[in-house]
Amino acid sequence: MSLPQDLIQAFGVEVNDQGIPYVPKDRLPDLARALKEKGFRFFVFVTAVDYREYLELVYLIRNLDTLEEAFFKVKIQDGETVPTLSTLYEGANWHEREVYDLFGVTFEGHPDLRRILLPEDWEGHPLRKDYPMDTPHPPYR
Amino acid sequence: MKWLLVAFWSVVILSVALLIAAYMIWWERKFAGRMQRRIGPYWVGYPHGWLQSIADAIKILRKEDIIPKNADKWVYNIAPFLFMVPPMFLFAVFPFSKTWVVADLNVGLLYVLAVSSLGVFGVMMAGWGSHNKYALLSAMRYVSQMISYEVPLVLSALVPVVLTGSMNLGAITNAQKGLWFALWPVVGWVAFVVFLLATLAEGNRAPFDIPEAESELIGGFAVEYSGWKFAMFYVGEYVHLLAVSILASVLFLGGWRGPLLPPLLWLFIKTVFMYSVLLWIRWSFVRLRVDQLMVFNWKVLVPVSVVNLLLAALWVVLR
Amino acid sequence: MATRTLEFTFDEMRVNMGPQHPSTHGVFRGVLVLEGEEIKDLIPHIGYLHRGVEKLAEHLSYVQDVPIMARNDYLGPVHNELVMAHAVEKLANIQVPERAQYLRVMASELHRIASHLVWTGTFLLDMGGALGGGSTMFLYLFQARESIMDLYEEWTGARFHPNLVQIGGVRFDLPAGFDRKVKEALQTVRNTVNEVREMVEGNPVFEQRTRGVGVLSPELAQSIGCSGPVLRASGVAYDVRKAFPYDAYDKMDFEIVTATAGDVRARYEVRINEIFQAAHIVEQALEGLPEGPIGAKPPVKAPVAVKAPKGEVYFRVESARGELGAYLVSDGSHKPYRLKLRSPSFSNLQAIQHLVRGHKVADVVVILGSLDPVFGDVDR
Amino acid sequence: MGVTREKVNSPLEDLFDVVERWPGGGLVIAPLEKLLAWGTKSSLWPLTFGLACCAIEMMATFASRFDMDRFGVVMMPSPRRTDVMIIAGTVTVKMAPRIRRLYEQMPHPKYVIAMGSCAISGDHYRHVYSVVPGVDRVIPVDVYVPGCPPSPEALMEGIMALQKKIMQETERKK
Repeated sequence: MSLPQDLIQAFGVEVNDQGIPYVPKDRLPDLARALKEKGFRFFVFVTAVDYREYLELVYLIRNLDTLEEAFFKVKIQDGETVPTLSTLYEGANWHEREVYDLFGVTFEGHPDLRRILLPEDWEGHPLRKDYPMDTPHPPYR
Repeated sequence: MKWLLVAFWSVVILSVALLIAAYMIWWERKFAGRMQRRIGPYWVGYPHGWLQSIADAIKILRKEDIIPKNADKWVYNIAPFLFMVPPMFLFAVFPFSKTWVVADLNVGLLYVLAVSSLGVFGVMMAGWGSHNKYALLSAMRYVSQMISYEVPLVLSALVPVVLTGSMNLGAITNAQKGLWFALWPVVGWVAFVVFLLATLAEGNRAPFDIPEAESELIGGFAVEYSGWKFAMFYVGEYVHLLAVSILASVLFLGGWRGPLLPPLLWLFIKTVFMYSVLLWIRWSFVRLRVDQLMVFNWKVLVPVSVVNLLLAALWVVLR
Repeated sequence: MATRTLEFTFDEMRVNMGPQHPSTHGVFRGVLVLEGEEIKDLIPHIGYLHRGVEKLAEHLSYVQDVPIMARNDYLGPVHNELVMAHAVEKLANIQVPERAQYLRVMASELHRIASHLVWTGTFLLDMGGALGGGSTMFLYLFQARESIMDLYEEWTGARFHPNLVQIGGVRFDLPAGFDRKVKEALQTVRNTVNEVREMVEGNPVFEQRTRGVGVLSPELAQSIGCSGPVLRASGVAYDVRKAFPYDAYDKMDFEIVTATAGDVRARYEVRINEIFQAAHIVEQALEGLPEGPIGAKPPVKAPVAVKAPKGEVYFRVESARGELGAYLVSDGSHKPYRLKLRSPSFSNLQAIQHLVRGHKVADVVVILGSLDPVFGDVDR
Repeated sequence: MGVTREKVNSPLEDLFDVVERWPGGGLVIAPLEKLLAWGTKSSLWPLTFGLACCAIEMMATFASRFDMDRFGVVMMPSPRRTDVMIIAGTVTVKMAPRIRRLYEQMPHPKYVIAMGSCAISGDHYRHVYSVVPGVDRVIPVDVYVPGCPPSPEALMEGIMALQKKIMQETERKK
């Protein structure tokens, strides 16, 4: 659960006391590009965690030749936008749409940012902590 | 009074044909069931679910008849008739025994080939009238397939004609007194196999059931039809199959000819055999794609059948 | 002589496929943009089976979450149970007894076989239609699957969702005389698969329909995040069981099945060979099965029995579809704070848009089938 | 919240209604209606339509070992030809309008079997934001088959129960 050491220094990554690297969000595309050049080509997932005061985006990209993993986070405030990775990694496309759908995080430069799992006319972002699980949705629920 | 007799026999043959078509469905389900290690219809009617097709017919007559709001009503309504009726006309010229032919036409085979291709109109109208994209796509596929496969079908059906020197189906049957055309060395074998393949395509059966392809086009051109109109498509297909099975046994398997048993029974046995062969192929192959189907037709079947026809003609000339 | 070229222009036609469609393997909806029979584009719509499992998991305790996860990937329930149990075990540092590890390997390989059997069957069904040769082979393979379902029924009492895995072990030990039945079932599976191979492989219709259709390059596959047989068919030898061994997989002797063509045919080949590999692993697990405890006995039923310390963990297992991962964030209570399931189907399915362009309508169902999406897994 | 079923007659049933009003017509119609019910019961064609886990068990029910073809039950791809809709799996808010539409596309007489606890009540997903707690909020249901998922034998019993119900419908009318 970390990043290659040289990238940590090159991109101003902060590492917290549990060893989790936090990437500044404006350096994210550059970091991803550097990772891809280093052989981290396998896109595993991106997701978000809602900590009520702030959101954390969690990225995991893997190098299939050496089986190294690049695991890093981006901390954002509510309403902030994040640069997309879907131009670099095709797989980020749907994952970012899912994060947009369930958390309401907007990805800048995403080619097709629509809701993916829920109907287009849905209100709210269900995986946020302030969204009650049994929200009614008439007429069927 | 002759026309009265003809009318009487027509009615008899048509009702028997419908009944046989119903039992062909049952036979197919049993046959497929056995191939697939299951039983097939069993509980509806004792023994072996012999009432199954009857129950299906009763149920389907009871169903509500839905006409889609945007359908072209006139075209939509007339299509099932145009699909089902032409194959029924075919029974007029089949020789069921030496004397038993409703209409003993001189150009019997020509009549058969001409009438059987009329079904295309019904399909195109169904596809167009339903106002459904799946139906339209399916109808387009069906028409292109029918028109293409007509060529090898006719070319291979001409081989018995060349060998006999007549287009009368009775005469063709009589010519097979010694040896069935299907057993004639090379010429007969090739013609029979090509005819079988073309028949499969004409009858819209796997591996050529591209128009009906459930996995792509849901139900084919009849996707919007319900109730008795769907039943007409469903039964029409089997009447068509029955007709081509009889035609194949007349052209290649010696028709009603055979020792000991009565002629009608011989024809019946041969027809059931032909039908079962068609089923056997259907239930063991996966489907071709539409472009591959055309390639197979124009690059394989048509050249082969042309060469075969030439060989047959050469043989007749040199004899 | 001057050559004349004829140019046809077709109007674009949009055909809606699904969510109810006989061959979308569930509730996938794709809008096909057609030019005649040729596909210009496919716009996928998913989410028709979005059951909010990730939200639900936050409201249930760790013990309750394990069986709920089984409902996601309903063709390989044990894999989902495993990934959840493993994530919690890793976080709470719970040791799993060795016998339980072997039983877990056995269960997940049995489900891999069952899942691949269903896949091969439905794949051939798509190709041959419900009224054609495809259904014959489908039914043969389903019959072979029944023998595995019987094993589960005897072992756990349930045919479909076995609820086998619990945190810290497995729930049920093997019944007496089980190894003989397993061997018989595996023999049935091998025979049936060989029979089907005989029927389809080399058959010109099948070869034409699958060779060169839906070619996925290894670069694109990695960038999309495809895993499992889809990735391995493109020539990348990545298998979680080898790369990050869990349970008793490091003691098993097996190969990573790969193919290089990356087309539908290669995916078929990889899955078919994996059935044999999986059967081989089951036999090894059965032979090497050590004696000993299998976990808490009687099984843990109290929801609050397991607590995990504050922290986060990512654990992955190889499900029948690829890398199934669970990213678990704990706040120190008996419930997860956040659970993200990295489902293989979700990533694999993204490839569909890249694969179908330029193919015919009939190829869509074949390509979609070859990706083996399970919509409980895609939509979660 | 209940959903009601509107009755639509087929042409044949319209004819029956007319005949029934004639003196002595009832005597003719009663056995005929029984025959129709027998026909319907003996050839129930379900829609090829699965939602989730239960769909796999539904497929198993139609496969060789259990073989619903014995009872005349065969899958049909187009809703226009079907009599029964087996709701096999969890119904979500996004899927519910589509299910409603499929139901409306089926011709009368039509029946619905809710297969599995998700279709019956939403099961353990019933409190989740995107799940419809029970398909009977969307379309009327005739037979409920419980289980998660129901074993093939259970689904078979459900179909038998539906057959019984169809036969009883004619008796109640008299």
